[in-house]
Amino acid sequence: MVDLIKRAKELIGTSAVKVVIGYEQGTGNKTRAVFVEKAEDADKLIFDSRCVQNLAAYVTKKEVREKGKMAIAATLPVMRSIIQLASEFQVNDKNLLVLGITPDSKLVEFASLVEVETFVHQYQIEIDERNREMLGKLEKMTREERWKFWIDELAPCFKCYACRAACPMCYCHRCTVDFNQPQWIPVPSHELGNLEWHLMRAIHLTGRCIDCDACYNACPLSIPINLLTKKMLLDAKEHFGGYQPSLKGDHLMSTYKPDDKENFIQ
Amino acid sequence: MTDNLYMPYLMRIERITYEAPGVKTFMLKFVNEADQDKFSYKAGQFGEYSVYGVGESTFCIASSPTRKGYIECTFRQTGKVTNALSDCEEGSIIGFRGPYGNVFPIDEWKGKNLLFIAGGIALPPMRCVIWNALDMRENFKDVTIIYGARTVKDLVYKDELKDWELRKDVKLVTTVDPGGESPDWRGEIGFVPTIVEKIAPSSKDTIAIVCGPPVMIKYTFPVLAKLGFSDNSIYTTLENRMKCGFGKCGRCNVGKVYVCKDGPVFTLAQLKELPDEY
Amino acid sequence: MAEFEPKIVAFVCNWCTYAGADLTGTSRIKYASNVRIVRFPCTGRIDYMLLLKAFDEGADGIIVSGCHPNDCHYTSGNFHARRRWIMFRSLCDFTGIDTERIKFSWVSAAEGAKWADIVNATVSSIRELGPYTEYKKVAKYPEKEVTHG
Amino acid sequence: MNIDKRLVRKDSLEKLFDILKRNSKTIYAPFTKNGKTTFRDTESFSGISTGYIQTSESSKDIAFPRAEKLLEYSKNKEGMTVKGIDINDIPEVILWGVRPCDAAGIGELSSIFNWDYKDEIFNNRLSRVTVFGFSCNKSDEYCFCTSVGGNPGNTAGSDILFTRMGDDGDYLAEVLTEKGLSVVSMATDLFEKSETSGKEKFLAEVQVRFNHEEIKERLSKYFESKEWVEQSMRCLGCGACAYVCPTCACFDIQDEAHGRKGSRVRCWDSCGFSHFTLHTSGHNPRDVQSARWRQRIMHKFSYMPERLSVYGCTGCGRCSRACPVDMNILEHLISIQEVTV
Repeated sequence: MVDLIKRAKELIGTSAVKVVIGYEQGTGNKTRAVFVEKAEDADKLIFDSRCVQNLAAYVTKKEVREKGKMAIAATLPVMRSIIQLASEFQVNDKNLLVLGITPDSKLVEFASLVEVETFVHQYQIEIDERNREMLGKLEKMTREERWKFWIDELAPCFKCYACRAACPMCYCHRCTVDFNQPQWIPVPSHELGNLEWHLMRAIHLTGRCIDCDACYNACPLSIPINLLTKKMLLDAKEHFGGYQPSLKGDHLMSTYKPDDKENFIQ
Repeated sequence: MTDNLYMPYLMRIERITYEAPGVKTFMLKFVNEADQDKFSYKAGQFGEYSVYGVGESTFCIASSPTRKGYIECTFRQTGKVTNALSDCEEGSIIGFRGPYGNVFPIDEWKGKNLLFIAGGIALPPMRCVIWNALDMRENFKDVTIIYGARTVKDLVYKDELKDWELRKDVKLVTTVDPGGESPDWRGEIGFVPTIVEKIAPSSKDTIAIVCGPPVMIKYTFPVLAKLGFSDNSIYTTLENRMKCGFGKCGRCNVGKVYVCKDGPVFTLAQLKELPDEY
Repeated sequence: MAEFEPKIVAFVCNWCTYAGADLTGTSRIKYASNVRIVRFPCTGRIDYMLLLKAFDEGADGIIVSGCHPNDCHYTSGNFHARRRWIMFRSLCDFTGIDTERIKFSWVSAAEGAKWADIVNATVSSIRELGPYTEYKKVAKYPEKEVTHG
Repeated sequence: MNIDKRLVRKDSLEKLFDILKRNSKTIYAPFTKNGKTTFRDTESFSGISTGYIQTSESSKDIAFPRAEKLLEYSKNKEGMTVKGIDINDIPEVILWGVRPCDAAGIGELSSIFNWDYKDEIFNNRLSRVTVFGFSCNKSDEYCFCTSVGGNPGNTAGSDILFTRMGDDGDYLAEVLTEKGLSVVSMATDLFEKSETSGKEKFLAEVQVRFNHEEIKERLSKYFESKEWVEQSMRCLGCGACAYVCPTCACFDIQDEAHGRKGSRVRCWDSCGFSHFTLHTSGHNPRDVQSARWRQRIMHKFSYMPERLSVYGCTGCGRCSRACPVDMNILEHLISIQEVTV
């Protein structure tokens, strides 16, 4: 991606930013994050369809932030994450510059997060066909079958928390699972510990998850935990008319409408 | 049962002493007398104390091995387990595994002067060796204890401090941080390193045992060096996070050293060999 | 075997439902005694994790109840709670947690009779469903019940 | 014990499986789900995966479970009853389809659990495991067993090592221990006497990529290197590498209570987590990711060899395969070897 390399060199050359977060060639056919701090290192930057890791996970990482102003090569999911993070006061125009990569792989630089937001809002968050099918299959099951499905799927989970680490929204310095007074979630990875951890994760991401699949891609055992957040996303859409990350910060789960509809409260 | 390294002894809390805000001392006795007979330890060692259903926590044995039949521990209420311990009453049963770790080489110190320097809640790990030394007092020359805390209230073992003060064979200097004194405070006012510098104990034939919060230790070592203490004559005891207590769980690993196995007692010379990860 | 007596935990707000339950008592309305009430300042404070903890600790059913919409002592706590319940319930349903065992209701301080009805209805429906063995199995809840004494 | 070499026909493996099952043996074998291969309690031979280069998870779970009960307690009016786990309850297990690098990891785990204090819970579990190793005939860019003293046909840790002779060939079975022999005695017909030797030509080729002695030597002077910061910048601090590792043994001890009863559980932990070393006071001896990454490498390639005389790595390459951000341990070790201190 020649444009990106050129722009990264300029930005670093003029000290407009201290670090450019982008992708480089990794092992074999993998790509991975790279932190470009010297203009000559910008040549490492690449971009192609393999670059799916959500780099927004790094903009809240202490060691990266300490470098100074960041620029980030951001695909659509990354931009969505950044807007959500900005609405939660984790990033702002002062510490982050977005080098957007459009769905047709063109570089667009945004002067401010407001422009990023405008760009992001052109696109709806859509759940792909394969996952829609999977969700449909689950919905057709009986409750008991679904329970068995999830207990089985979550059984291999050993709680490495790669899903949490890879998620840009899981930036809490101290996660609920790390609290021990009280001990909300059992620490060991047994059926209960795994179930409660993943339920907790899904709830905490409701209205914040932008469906980038970073959690699923990070899972070393490929457990389909992204189905949980996808379901939350769809149901939120059904009940509250959907959501888009927005700088206004009216987060789905920290707001309400007096006429929210439900049919189960007696 | 002996095969299970993780099986604690059952201990009954015989007496609870309130030491300072949030700080308590438990006197513990073995529920099974047979355990008591098997059990022995030396000054400097530590154990894993547990409240069943809550978890285990690591602290030193604060009583001297010369006092038989019980052990004591002193802890500050800070985390999950120490909070639960703090809720225990006299008569409650808790778990104890140990003793673990190395010891203060008190026999090697015979014939020398002893200088104890402690800050805040770090007097307990030193109390075992202080009493151990005082119970064989004739083996040592001068014994000096410099102890400081943030405020007068935060001084622990207040009764024992009085004892030591009255003893002719112990020189006790207590100090509190500036602003921490009470109207009737007769001790020193100032940070521990400053007071050490002021008292200026002789380094000749003297072993210094230092224990306290990291910042106190950091500023005390240079003072001791200035007074002529060699790195081999300064001892301290480290407190790293631990789970197992016997070199398996990996938490207290600093360089190639396991604090639970190779420590907790180190000389300054040994500390200088370690990476700064404690 | 003795008839199954469901264990039910009720999470209620201080201002409406707790007062309502109080009224049930002072009005001498008799109702099922299977419920252990946990009082909260507001339904907005009733974290979904608490409901899961109740199941962990052997509850067979749960009642969550607070002020009617627009009656919240803190203006909007129950509106916030309602949103969360909607999402939590849909997550429970999706993961196969039995939503029949979690009853939500609005009970005001004046509705002593309604509280009795809710409790009675919940107890009888949970009695029909039987003990929540699915969750207890996962939680490794001791088979022999632990008695406090 | 002398190595006893036998020939096992390719279609005899299934017969062996059935005989073991008839003798009511529990068999853990590789099983693929969601595209990932892990060890599972397996009832049928047809479900066993083959053709994997490496299972996604190591087999250490069998001897060192991710969560295991250490003791149970109950409080009552008279006081307290505490019962340690009964080691006789630990089931006998056959581990089927273990790669040599995993089998070698068992020895390294054992060194950790037996230097100084002997962890009898671990030892008893291990003593009840019979390991069926399967040599590797394929490898990938992550494999580096030969750089840490192993090889694709390494017998260390296996009770019987099977090497397939050719893509569709029969198996050479090396019976290595008494435990292995007792399996053979259950199915003597299937283990034919054999003069076959020279399994090497059927093994995968894994090049030596670095010299571990040299790495150890260099690491002792490498603590302050800036390289750690650079390498770990993209590390997100999850525990995937530690949890898939056949030799990582760090653990946590947790109490789990239900009313007046409960248990104490040992469960896996990882030095990569920021809370691993966090003191209650708030002080954290390793408070940046670079220090934690350094600990991982140093522990495996410097501290363990110095203290326990074994390396904490068998070159299975799992951590690199599992890493969500492509932290490639081999690449980093090579760079440590190349960088001038």
